[in-house]
Amino acid sequence: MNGLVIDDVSMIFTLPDGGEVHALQNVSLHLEPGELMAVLGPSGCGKTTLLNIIAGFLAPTAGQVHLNGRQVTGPHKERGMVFQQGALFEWMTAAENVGFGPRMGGATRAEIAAKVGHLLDVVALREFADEPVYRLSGGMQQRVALARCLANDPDVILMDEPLGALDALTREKMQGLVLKLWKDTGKTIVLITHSVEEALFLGERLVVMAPRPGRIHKAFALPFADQGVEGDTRAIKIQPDFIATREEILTMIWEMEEEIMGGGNTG
Amino acid sequence: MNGLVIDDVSMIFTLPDGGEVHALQNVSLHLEPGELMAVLGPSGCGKTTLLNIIAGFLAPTAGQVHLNGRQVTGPHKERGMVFQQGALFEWMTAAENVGFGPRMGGATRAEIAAKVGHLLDVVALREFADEPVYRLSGGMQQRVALARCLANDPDVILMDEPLGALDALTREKMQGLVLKLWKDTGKTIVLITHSVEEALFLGERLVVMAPRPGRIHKAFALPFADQGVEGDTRAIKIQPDFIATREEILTMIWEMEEEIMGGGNTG
Amino acid sequence: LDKITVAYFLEWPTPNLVAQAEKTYDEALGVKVEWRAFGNGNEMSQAMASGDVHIAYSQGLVPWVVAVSNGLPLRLVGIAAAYAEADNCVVHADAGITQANAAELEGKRVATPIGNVTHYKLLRTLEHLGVDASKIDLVQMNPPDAVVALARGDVTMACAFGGPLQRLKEFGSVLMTAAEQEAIGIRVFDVVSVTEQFARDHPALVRKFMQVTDQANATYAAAPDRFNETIAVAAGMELAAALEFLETSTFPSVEEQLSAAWLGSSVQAFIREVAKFFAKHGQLDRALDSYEFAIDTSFLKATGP
Amino acid sequence: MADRKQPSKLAVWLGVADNPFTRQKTVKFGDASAVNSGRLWSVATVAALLFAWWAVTRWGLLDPIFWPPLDGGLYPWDNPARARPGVVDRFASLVVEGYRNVPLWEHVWTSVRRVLLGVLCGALAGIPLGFAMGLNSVARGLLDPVVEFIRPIPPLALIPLVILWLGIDEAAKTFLLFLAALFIMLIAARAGVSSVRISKVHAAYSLGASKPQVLRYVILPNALPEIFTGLRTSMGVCWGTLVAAELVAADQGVGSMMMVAKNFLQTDVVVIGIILIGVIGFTIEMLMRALEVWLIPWKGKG
Amino acid sequence: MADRKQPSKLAVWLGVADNPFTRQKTVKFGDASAVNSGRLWSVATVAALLFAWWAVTRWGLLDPIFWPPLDGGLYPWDNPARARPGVVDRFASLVVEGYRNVPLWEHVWTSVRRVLLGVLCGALAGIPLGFAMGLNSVARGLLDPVVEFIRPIPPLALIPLVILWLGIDEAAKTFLLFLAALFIMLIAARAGVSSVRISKVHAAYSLGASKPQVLRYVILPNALPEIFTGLRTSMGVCWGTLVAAELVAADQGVGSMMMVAKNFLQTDVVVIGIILIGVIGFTIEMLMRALEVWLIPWKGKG
Ligand SMILES: Nc1ncnc2c1ncn2[C@@H]1O[C@H](COP(=O)(O)OP(=O)(O)OP(=O)(O)O)[C@@H](O)[C@H]1O
Ligand SMILES: Nc1ncnc2c1ncn2[C@@H]1O[C@H](COP(=O)(O)OP(=O)(O)OP(=O)(O)O)[C@@H](O)[C@H]1O
Ligand SMILES: [Mg+2]
Ligand SMILES: [Mg+2]
Repeated sequence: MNGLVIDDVSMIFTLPDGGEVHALQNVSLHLEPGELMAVLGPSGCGKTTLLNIIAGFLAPTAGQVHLNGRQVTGPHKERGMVFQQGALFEWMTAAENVGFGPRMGGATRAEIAAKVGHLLDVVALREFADEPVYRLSGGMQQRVALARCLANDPDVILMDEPLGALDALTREKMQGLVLKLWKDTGKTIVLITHSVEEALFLGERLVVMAPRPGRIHKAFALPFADQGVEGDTRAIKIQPDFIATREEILTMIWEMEEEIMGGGNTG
Repeated sequence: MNGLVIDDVSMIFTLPDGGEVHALQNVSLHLEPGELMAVLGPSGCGKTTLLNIIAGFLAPTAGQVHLNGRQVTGPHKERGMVFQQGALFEWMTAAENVGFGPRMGGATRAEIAAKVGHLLDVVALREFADEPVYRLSGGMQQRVALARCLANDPDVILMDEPLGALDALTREKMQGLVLKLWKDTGKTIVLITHSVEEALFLGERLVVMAPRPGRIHKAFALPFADQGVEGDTRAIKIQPDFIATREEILTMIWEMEEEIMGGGNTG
Repeated sequence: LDKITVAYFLEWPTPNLVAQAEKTYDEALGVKVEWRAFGNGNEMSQAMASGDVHIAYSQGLVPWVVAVSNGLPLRLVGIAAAYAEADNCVVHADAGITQANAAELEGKRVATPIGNVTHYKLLRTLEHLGVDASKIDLVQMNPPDAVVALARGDVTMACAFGGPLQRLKEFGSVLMTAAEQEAIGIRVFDVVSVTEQFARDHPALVRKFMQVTDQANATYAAAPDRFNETIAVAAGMELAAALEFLETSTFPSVEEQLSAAWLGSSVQAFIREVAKFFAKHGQLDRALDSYEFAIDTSFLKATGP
Repeated sequence: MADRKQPSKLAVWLGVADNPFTRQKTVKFGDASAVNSGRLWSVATVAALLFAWWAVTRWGLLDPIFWPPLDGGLYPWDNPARARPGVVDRFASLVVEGYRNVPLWEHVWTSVRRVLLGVLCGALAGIPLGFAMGLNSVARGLLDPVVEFIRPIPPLALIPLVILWLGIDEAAKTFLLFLAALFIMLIAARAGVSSVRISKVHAAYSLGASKPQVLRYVILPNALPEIFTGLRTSMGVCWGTLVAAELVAADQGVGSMMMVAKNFLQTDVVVIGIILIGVIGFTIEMLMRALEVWLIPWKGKG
Repeated sequence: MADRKQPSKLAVWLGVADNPFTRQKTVKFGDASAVNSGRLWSVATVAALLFAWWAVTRWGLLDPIFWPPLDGGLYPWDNPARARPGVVDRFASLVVEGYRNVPLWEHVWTSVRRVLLGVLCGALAGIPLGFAMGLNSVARGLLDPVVEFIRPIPPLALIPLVILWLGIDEAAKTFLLFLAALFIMLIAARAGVSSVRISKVHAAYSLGASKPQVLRYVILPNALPEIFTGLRTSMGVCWGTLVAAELVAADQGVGSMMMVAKNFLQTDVVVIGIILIGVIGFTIEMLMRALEVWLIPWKGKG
């Protein structure tokens, strides 16, 4: 089967005191190549765990993940990652960060330079190529992280709250970039976010997860991502449809939280 | 003159290399007692500087601040602060944190206990009174910070991105709490935020600042805060008015950023 | 004053160790006498400068000279022991160096406690044998360490005193025997020194100390076999090693000490010689013209039998 | 992959089985937290060392001067003059009879007492000075040259002067240990003041606290973790300086015992001393760590 | 409040005027970054100490045995026996003539060389071992008991054994310094591995890096700041251990010079030695700090 297949994955963490945390329970998903799935859910519902399993950093207690028919057993460059922050190599320049994947793969200098130049153009950071990344602003750093991930031309891009540490405005701009890159490259993308708006705006599909045990609560198919590429980002966000879905999901999470976790524990 | 009067305040930081940063230029504002003013603006426009001057932590290079006719020359308990995070005393329990102000003021044990009990009820944390604060979640910590600030019954409450570190949902719940407290206590509040939505939702007045030099770009009078107390938080946020104003301000900031700072520098 | 502190050496078997062990000193002086072990005589000087140590029993002459030349208020009040045989330099057996080819020591490494009698003897011996001392790599080592260094062959020659010297002899032979050294006028003896202030404030205690010491020497001389065991244990040595030291050392009586052979005149002359010698070798900034002011035989004289 | 069987506690402790935390991780190289304890190998190392010690003396492979036999009875060398009591016997005799008429526990206690006293004095002087440097410009100016220039001087270098000034009694030893602890405590306290998040101080002032109250209720508790780390470090450093301090004039203490034993080539006593020093140092460190968890539970949680 | 006049650079340096950073702050007590340097007081302290030194000898208030006169010419005591060359003259003579036929710079260079060699050896052994402990469970198991038990043993305590094993040559001294540096470097390297943010390692693997590549391109550069801190610490500690190491057999080196001078009660040489050790220690520390800023600009910016 082509695409990313998550097949009845469960994950139980054993705590040092012998207790168990059911971080994921019987999660099954199927992403066709080129789909963008947003994952939403309250803190501790297993979003990061799910992503780590797909990336191959964690072995699930039960179930398997397959990508294009091959079982996932560890990290591989076919599955790229974009982390929230702090995953850039601060001892390298922006260009060196972007060129890291090809360099590890044994590409020649010229190949690397060409690829890096192109990708820095894509994320509009050409002029900052030789800056050490720690001198860049948060938004610029995340653009470097995106470019670094793309440099290896992965089949799937996994993003764990990639825009979570940015301020509201920068975040909005970056959403446009992510959308554009998705359309341009046709990658399969799994995007985890805390922001309902972001999930709605970016996701082609939206999965809402619930905690204890971590599981899929509800899944939506969304129309907004397709519009985003052409129109202005903000134009979409004020559509009545967008607002209605946003409200529906917010209410759902809100209620889910209150029901499952009780008011006091989550505020 | 009653209320908080910010009179032609300028702030110039001298850098170690002799350069100068005009963090604030001729900022004048007047808040009547009981007003809630939200301050919005891109990173580095002097929001925190302004708040620090009102709080009395910084002396402005020019201009003065008066509260109820008395000039501000240093911190005082008439002006309470709520910081983004990490300003709680982690070596104390929630109750001890809340009781800190009265205790410093020499209140008796019984007085402190009564006040703390009441305030913990207000922020719905009674049962966590004896927990050390580092065991509480981010949202609960901010509620403790609010209660601690209220314990001294200040005339003005200054908040510097008080909800900035919370996740989207917790944040939304906290917005309701802030609004409720404002209505119940009738305090003058200055609230700094990065989130346009939050500024619109909470602010009775909204000031948008622009950077380099830090200055007031535009001021609005808003209707939403008044509605928020009765209705559901989310009900307001989907009003067409709300959405329209939100868009207006977002566009304004977006353009301001692009015009002043250039695209590359801020993404 | 409820306690006085006396500095002494371990592995230095003197007859008065019996008195030390049997607390004769404490009884006679009427105060608690605390004995503290030191590594070399210079450390005794430093401790006396601070006022913590009142009496140094068996301080080497050279450390005493160094101290007095540098202005430390120490007073020589008696002679503790003469022990030419118990202080010497041993050449490693593999080096093949004897007096005849002693010049081969130049460029080699030699261990000695610097600023001690041993050091003085070494320099005098080398001078006598026509060796240029400045061409020798002289390293400061206290006797126990020197044993290890020679045993391992890290040094070609090691100089030491007391118990460690006997262990040194396991690994080589002496460069020059004690008799040969005495023949060229090298004397080796330890003194009893006290701080000036102690001598001034508590002359009676000093006198009694000298008295007990003299008695201990006399008692031992009368029947050495009775005490050898006690002394060896107190010194922390094997009986045989202690015996060797005791048999080859002399512990002059009060009368002998006051005679011309010792404090009558010859010690004073020898002291000046030592001081000049070290000054010439640049170890002392200057030798005093006279050391008489620091020698006080009044306590000995007051020690009636 | 679906293996839900739990490894036994022993296997996890020994590090032969993955612990609950690490077992699900596929990427272990580079993830220090996923590396097992490997304690089986520790046990093996210790056992092998002990066996080697026993073996070299059993078969006379090592001159006892260089390393003492574990058991003298196992030591039938042809040269009886070089036979030694063996570390085990010697240890027994040290416990029962003592060394140089002083019981072993008294040597140990003397040393520990000196270290505790030195650290205590260092803390009593260093913490207020460090606070003063962090809070006041005059104090900072006055103390800066002292701290910057005297600190790099190792206490051992001061021994000649310290003997001249303070003699050979406890005062000299305590002074050396005090010096070793002083600068560590001073710098720790100063760092403690600097580490206060300024928003905490601002919050306190805004809540009406006075300067002494800010010092007492904000700066002091906030600096406690750093101060405690300082205490832990100075315990370690003082324990290291102890041997130097006890060089001064050998009387009592583990260091003195070793120095005297060295002079008599009693390698067995030296080795016992080294092991004692290692064990006590290790114990102190463990006690301090436990104390820290107990006293300052909020450490690193601000 | 509206005073825009800039204080002079000198005034700011001296700490008598607020610097650009602190001048606008109203809350200074509790804000360590707002405390001025107070350097005027430092200058005053140093001047006062020098004056006191000059004065006590000028008016004969202190016995030169306890503290040497600054200038012998200023020292007309009634007892000419106690006249001394003075530290200044002595220093000149040490520079020109040397001590015990060895020029002063050679003593200094010998000591510095020993420290550098010790630290180098410690780093060469400690860094790979520390990495191994952070990356591999067998290495961790094998080395853990060694690290935990041998580390608390001060090098000085090992001197008797080291002399037995390695003699009194450079090998013994280097070994002592090596030991002092080894554990610091090992722990620093291990901490360096542990400090790698796991997301960096994950990112590297996801980008197709192999284990050696992760080690080379991620773990090593990420551990560099910690390793450098380790180097800085071990320089300091080795400098402190140097005097102990040069005790072994005093021939050359600042520590040896002091030990010999001590035997001749040449307090002036001892004091010069102490000052030299302080100055060199301070210089090394400053050089290392500068080097760190230059070599690892990204420190603390991950
Ligand atoms: N290594 C681990 N050992 C034990 N429990 C773990 C481990 N990793 C995660 N958990 C638990 O698994 C659950 C899911 O964690 P996860 O990090 O996947 O949540 P999340 O949805 O990413 O939360 P957040 O939104 O806060 O990032 C949580 O209860 C967490 O405490
Ligand atoms: N102590 C200081 N010294 C020098 N410059 C300063 C200082 N504090 C602030 N600035 C500068 O003043 C300007 C305003 O800073 P301020 O922190 O008030 O911005 P802000 O609006 O709070 O930004 P943010 O949204 O990122 O918190 C910035 O350019 C900043 O670099
Ligand atoms: Mg997560
Ligand atoms: Mg700010």
